[in-house]
Amino acid sequence: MVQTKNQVNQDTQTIEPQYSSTQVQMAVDVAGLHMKNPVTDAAGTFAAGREYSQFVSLEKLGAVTTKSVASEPWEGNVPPRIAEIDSGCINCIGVQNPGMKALRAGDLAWLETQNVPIILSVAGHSVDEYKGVVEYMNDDDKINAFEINISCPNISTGGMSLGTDPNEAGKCIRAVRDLTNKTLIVKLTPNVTDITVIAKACVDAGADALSLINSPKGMVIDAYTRKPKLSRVEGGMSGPAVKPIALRDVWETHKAVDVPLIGIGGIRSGIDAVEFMLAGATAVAVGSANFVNPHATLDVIEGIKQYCIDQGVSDVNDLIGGLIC
Amino acid sequence: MVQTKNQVNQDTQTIEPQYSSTQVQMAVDVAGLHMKNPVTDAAGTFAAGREYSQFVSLEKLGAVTTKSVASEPWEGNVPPRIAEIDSGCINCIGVQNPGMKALRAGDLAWLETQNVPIILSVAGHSVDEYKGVVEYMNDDDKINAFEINISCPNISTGGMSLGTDPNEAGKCIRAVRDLTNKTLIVKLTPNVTDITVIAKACVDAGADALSLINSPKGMVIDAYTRKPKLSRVEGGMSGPAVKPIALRDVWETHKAVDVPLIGIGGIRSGIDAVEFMLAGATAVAVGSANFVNPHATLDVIEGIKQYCIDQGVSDVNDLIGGLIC
Amino acid sequence: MTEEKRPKLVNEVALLVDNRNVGGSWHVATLHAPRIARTCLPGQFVHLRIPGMTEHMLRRPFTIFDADTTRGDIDFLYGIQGFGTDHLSKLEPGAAFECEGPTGNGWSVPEDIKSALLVGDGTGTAALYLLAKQLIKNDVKVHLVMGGRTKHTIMDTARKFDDLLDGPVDVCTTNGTFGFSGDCTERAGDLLKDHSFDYIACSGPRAITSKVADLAKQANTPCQVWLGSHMGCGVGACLGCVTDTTRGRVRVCVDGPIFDAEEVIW
Amino acid sequence: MTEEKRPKLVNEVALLVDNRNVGGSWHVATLHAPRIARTCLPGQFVHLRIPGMTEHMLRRPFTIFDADTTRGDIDFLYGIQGFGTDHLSKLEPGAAFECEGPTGNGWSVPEDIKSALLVGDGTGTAALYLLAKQLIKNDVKVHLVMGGRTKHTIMDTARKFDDLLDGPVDVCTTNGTFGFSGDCTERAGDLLKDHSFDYIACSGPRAITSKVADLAKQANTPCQVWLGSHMGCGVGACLGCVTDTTRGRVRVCVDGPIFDAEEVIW
Ligand SMILES: Cc1cc2nc3c(=O)[nH]c(=O)nc-3n(C[C@H](O)[C@H](O)[C@H](O)COP(=O)(O)OP(=O)(O)OC[C@H]3O[C@@H](n4cnc5c(N)ncnc54)[C@H](O)[C@@H]3O)c2cc1C
Ligand SMILES: Cc1cc2nc3c(=O)[nH]c(=O)nc-3n(C[C@H](O)[C@H](O)[C@H](O)COP(=O)(O)OP(=O)(O)OC[C@H]3O[C@@H](n4cnc5c(N)ncnc54)[C@H](O)[C@@H]3O)c2cc1C
Ligand SMILES: Cc1cc2nc3c(=O)[nH]c(=O)nc-3n(C[C@H](O)[C@H](O)[C@H](O)COP(=O)(O)O)c2cc1C
Ligand SMILES: Cc1cc2nc3c(=O)[nH]c(=O)nc-3n(C[C@H](O)[C@H](O)[C@H](O)COP(=O)(O)O)c2cc1C
Ligand code: FES
Ligand code: FES
Repeated sequence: MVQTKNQVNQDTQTIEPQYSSTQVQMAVDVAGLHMKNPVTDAAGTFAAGREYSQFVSLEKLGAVTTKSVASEPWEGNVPPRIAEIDSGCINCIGVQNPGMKALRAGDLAWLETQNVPIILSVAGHSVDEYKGVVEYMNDDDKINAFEINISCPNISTGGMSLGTDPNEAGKCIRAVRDLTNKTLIVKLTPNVTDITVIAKACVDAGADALSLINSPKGMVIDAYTRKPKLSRVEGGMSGPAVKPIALRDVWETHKAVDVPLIGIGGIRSGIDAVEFMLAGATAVAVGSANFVNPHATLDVIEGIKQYCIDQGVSDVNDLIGGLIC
Repeated sequence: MVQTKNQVNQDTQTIEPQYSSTQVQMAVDVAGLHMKNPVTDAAGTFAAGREYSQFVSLEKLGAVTTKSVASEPWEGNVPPRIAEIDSGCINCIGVQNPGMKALRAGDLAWLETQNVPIILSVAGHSVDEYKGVVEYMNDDDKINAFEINISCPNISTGGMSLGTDPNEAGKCIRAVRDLTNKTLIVKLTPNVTDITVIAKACVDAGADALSLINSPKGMVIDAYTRKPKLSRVEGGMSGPAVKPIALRDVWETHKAVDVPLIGIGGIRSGIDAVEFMLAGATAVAVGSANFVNPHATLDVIEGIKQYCIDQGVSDVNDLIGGLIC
Repeated sequence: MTEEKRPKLVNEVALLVDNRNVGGSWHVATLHAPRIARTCLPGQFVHLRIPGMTEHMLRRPFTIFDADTTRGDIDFLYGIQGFGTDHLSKLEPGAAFECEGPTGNGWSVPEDIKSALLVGDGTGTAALYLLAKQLIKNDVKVHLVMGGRTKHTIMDTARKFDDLLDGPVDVCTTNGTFGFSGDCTERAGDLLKDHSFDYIACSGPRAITSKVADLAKQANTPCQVWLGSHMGCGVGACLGCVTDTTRGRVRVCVDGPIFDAEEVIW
Repeated sequence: MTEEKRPKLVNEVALLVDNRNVGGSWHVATLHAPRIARTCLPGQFVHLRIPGMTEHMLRRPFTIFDADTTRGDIDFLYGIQGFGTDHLSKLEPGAAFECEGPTGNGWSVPEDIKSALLVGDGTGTAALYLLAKQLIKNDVKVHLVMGGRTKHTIMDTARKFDDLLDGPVDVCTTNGTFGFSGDCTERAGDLLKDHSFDYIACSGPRAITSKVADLAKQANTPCQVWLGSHMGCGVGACLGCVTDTTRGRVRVCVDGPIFDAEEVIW
């Protein structure tokens, strides 16, 4: 189903995506964040791009979204941290990250040489910690947007616990809004009764855009050892299994608020991405599909373009919210 | 992965599951509902058993759970009502049912001749409608338990809207509790921020047992027609894709309340069922797996038994809540 | 057809005997499914668990095109539509299917008719072959109109009908590459101006069957139609496949797929 | 091995050349993956997208057992563990894999050593073959201890090492059907009482590698161990595969899979 036209170099048998250059207007604007095409990676699946730059020219992406970073280093949860589920995977990484200072000195500095817009994903255990990161990073002109991750299912305080309460979420977003003029994206969790309530609270608090979804909570058990397959017992699900949940959340949120959305969840092909755009997303992020196919981001870009060519769509923006129902 | 030892009859090539009769104590008790093994079907996937009796001797099941029935006939949603998702399906049936009177006169009367415990699933748009069904059916001695479906994602009032609010849910369950001494099971939706809050409200209101999960909400889009694949736009997901969500909800609920649980969601093999029992379920229900494999219920029973034999478990009750973590 | 009189529904392991391309994306698959082959009625279908596509969980329904009771084989005619039919088209003889069937009600031809008009569109035409066979056996004069997009796809099927009906059938292609240029309802309409029939049967997409139902009504001729629907269980239990009729919202898989044109709410 | 000096990581289409059972559930698969075969270092692995199991989405990691630089082939040795390896064992020559590699750091043998003790358990022994080859080439005297459950499974692998090392290797089986009766750590312990080595390398489950690390510490000998982990990306991006070391919680896929025994926090 993936809309690639990978060409196998006969000499080397290495897969190098070769794409046509037919014209479709692919650029989108996420509340001031200008993306040359609607595709970024999903935070935490792509680190700061360095590893995948072995397979993908980062400058071809609409933006690179970094792994969430906190004010101090976090070591995350103990292994095992990842397991397979039907049509997806489940993880309890717990936002292991080197802390904002080490990130800035290291992989972020590298990424800033790559000629691609940067979305810095921000994690925290408390409002103060989120503020700390935004404050520290705000003077970095190479960062185009902050994505506030109030939706990680794998940490005990902050993260999802903040993102499931509209008051708490609002407080947090208002606090970081006051600190920055960069595009402020808030990443939402699907683990709520009504995602539009949180979405509205975040927009009211000053969010410029929303990204969704982070991982639905789940659990996997090994019947033979009688143990959970993840150290933290529960984890966050990702991959095609969660795509219908994500599409629905994007659609509901699209109807409820008036800011651009970044659609995330199980996207592995251009057609998947188009579905998210029809449901109301302005851009999309590719997550665990990268693990399966290291060129997934490029394949999604080309798949969208191919769909537009086939369907006579000259501007990708015409897809946004174009669902007929 | 399915633990069957189906024997293919050489003459007819028809699949007739042939199972060994090694001894494992398979009976479980769901708050007074005695089941000869922990397996029933999931409401709405098995009608009242008549159709699947062409493939399965119903008396081999722990119980038959009927399609949800309301006080009056409901015609449900317009087609298309079902579509495929990765590792599952999604539906917006909307509890089409002939109403309690026609059911009682027809398929229920038939089912009552089949020598199997009966769980009658009850739907409604309002507390009064739920009460109406329980009142009307309560004098039927062949019905062993009521399962109150306050979790259908595909109707506008009642159903899930009742099941996401602990006060509303409590009111509804208290009202039906007053009408019956039969085992009262409440079926919960996963579409909430914290399922244990609803679970506790239902137990406090008099529920004897809980069944979970009903279908997570989702949406599927056809990129080419730009239309949703379901008439109602959104629908309820089922199948292996939702199993990790269901396992997690069972585990959380098991830790939160002290009543028997019926685990539901993506079960297609004995091993799946064992995972649910380890997470705290006393019994399990097999839903959309029946669509794929009309003997799925029997295969699950035999798979559980085989697991017990292999693992030296002499009583299936020893599995309940046996997760090591 | 009342449910009681139907052949027993079974789930048999069927081996793929042949899977040949017959033009365009159309294929004819032959399955060794003796219990179904020996009992099925015209218009019934099978509900197939196609091997090797577990994440595409649901079974796929296909009309029984032809049945060889001696060998115990059934044929079905399919076009590549999405993942399942594409995957199916790549399977080789020996592949094992779980095959539920024979499913559905089949055609109910009025007694003592002398002539019948059968109208088929696309792969839907497959539902008319065993019907035509049965009608001929009963000395009913059969006129078949078959429609499709291009010559390429429908040639093989048209020939099979030619052989059965002992003469060229009426073929229509919307791109004009073969037979009448236009869709099969136009040709059927023309025919009905000059000829009268005792029974009309139509199988194809709803856009086609509804037009033929109209034509039949105008001609005051008893008409039955085949209706498709997205299916879950295929046995009548899930209520996924319903369609609206004067009898209410009924299941296509077991209350259909054949309906009296008059009872359908279009 | 610093990342900069490593061979380039590629994702190449690799065709299955051979897939033979070598006893019990063990198989040796040969993939035509020339870019990887010609550049890989001992101890590196490939991250394979196994065809035909899309709902089992993740890639599977396998150590490069042997590499034929002339043909451009790599071998890996695997046991059937779960769905993926079972499915893999049924694939036939010609099957096409997306094969990422060569991945990981590989062994870092101290310079100027004269003798080395290699201890392998189960399929983990595969990680020692290219290492042994390299050591022999550098005139290092290599002693291999290989452990497994039964004669049946390990015979073929033991013979391959016999051929390479030009003499019978120390084989241990826990069920006593072949060689020493017991696990490979017992045999290694016995050896270390009487002999000294300049370097110890161990590959196998953590229960084995941790014991050998202990033995090495007692013998005051430099030791490296191979560590496994459940992987997501296999390229260092997801942080799924970490293990605790004195350097912190590091990634097994790119910071390992080979670690100095001393830095591992067991
Ligand atoms: C009673 C009946 C008999 C049929 N007989 C034939 C036949 O003889 N030849 C033939 O070519 N086709 C027939 N069809 C249609 C055929 O079932 C679909 O083309 C096929 O299921 C598509 O599967 P897919 O995986 O290729 O498509 P996908 O779009 O990938 O399928 C996804 C899901 O949608 C369902 N679906 C998709 N298209 C249809 C459709 N048109 N009708 C019903 N369900 C659909 C599939 O069954 C599956 O559940 C019949 C349908 C019905 C209901
Ligand atoms: C660097 C590395 C090299 C390896 N080399 C070899 C080798 O040469 N030969 C060999 O037989 N095995 C090797 N393994 C283990 C091998 O990867 C697993 O046996 C295999 O992934 C199991 O897949 P499955 O689908 O059969 O099992 P399943 O249990 O169905 O797999 C489900 C998931 O768990 C993961 N998983 C399961 N078992 C393991 C395991 N033991 N280690 C890591 N991940 C696991 C799978 O990769 C998959 O993501 C290696 C593992 C690592 C990390
Ligand atoms: C291994 C892994 C690590 C992740 N880490 C983060 C993170 O640090 N911050 C974040 O906002 N989301 C994180 N996510 C969630 C993803 O960004 C994404 O929302 C989710 O995986 C769904 O998308 P997918 O189905 O395309 O993977 C992580 C997901 C995975 C699989
Ligand atoms: C077609 C269909 C119809 C359903 N109808 C009902 C229903 O009437 N009442 C109910 O409580 N649940 C209903 N459900 C939900 C199932 O009982 C079950 O909770 C859900 O499908 C998850 O289980 P599964 O993954 O095993 O299918 C229905 C599910 C499906 C797929
Ligand atoms: S497909 Fe389930 S009732 Fe027809
Ligand atoms: S597997 Fe992703 S970092 Fe190692």
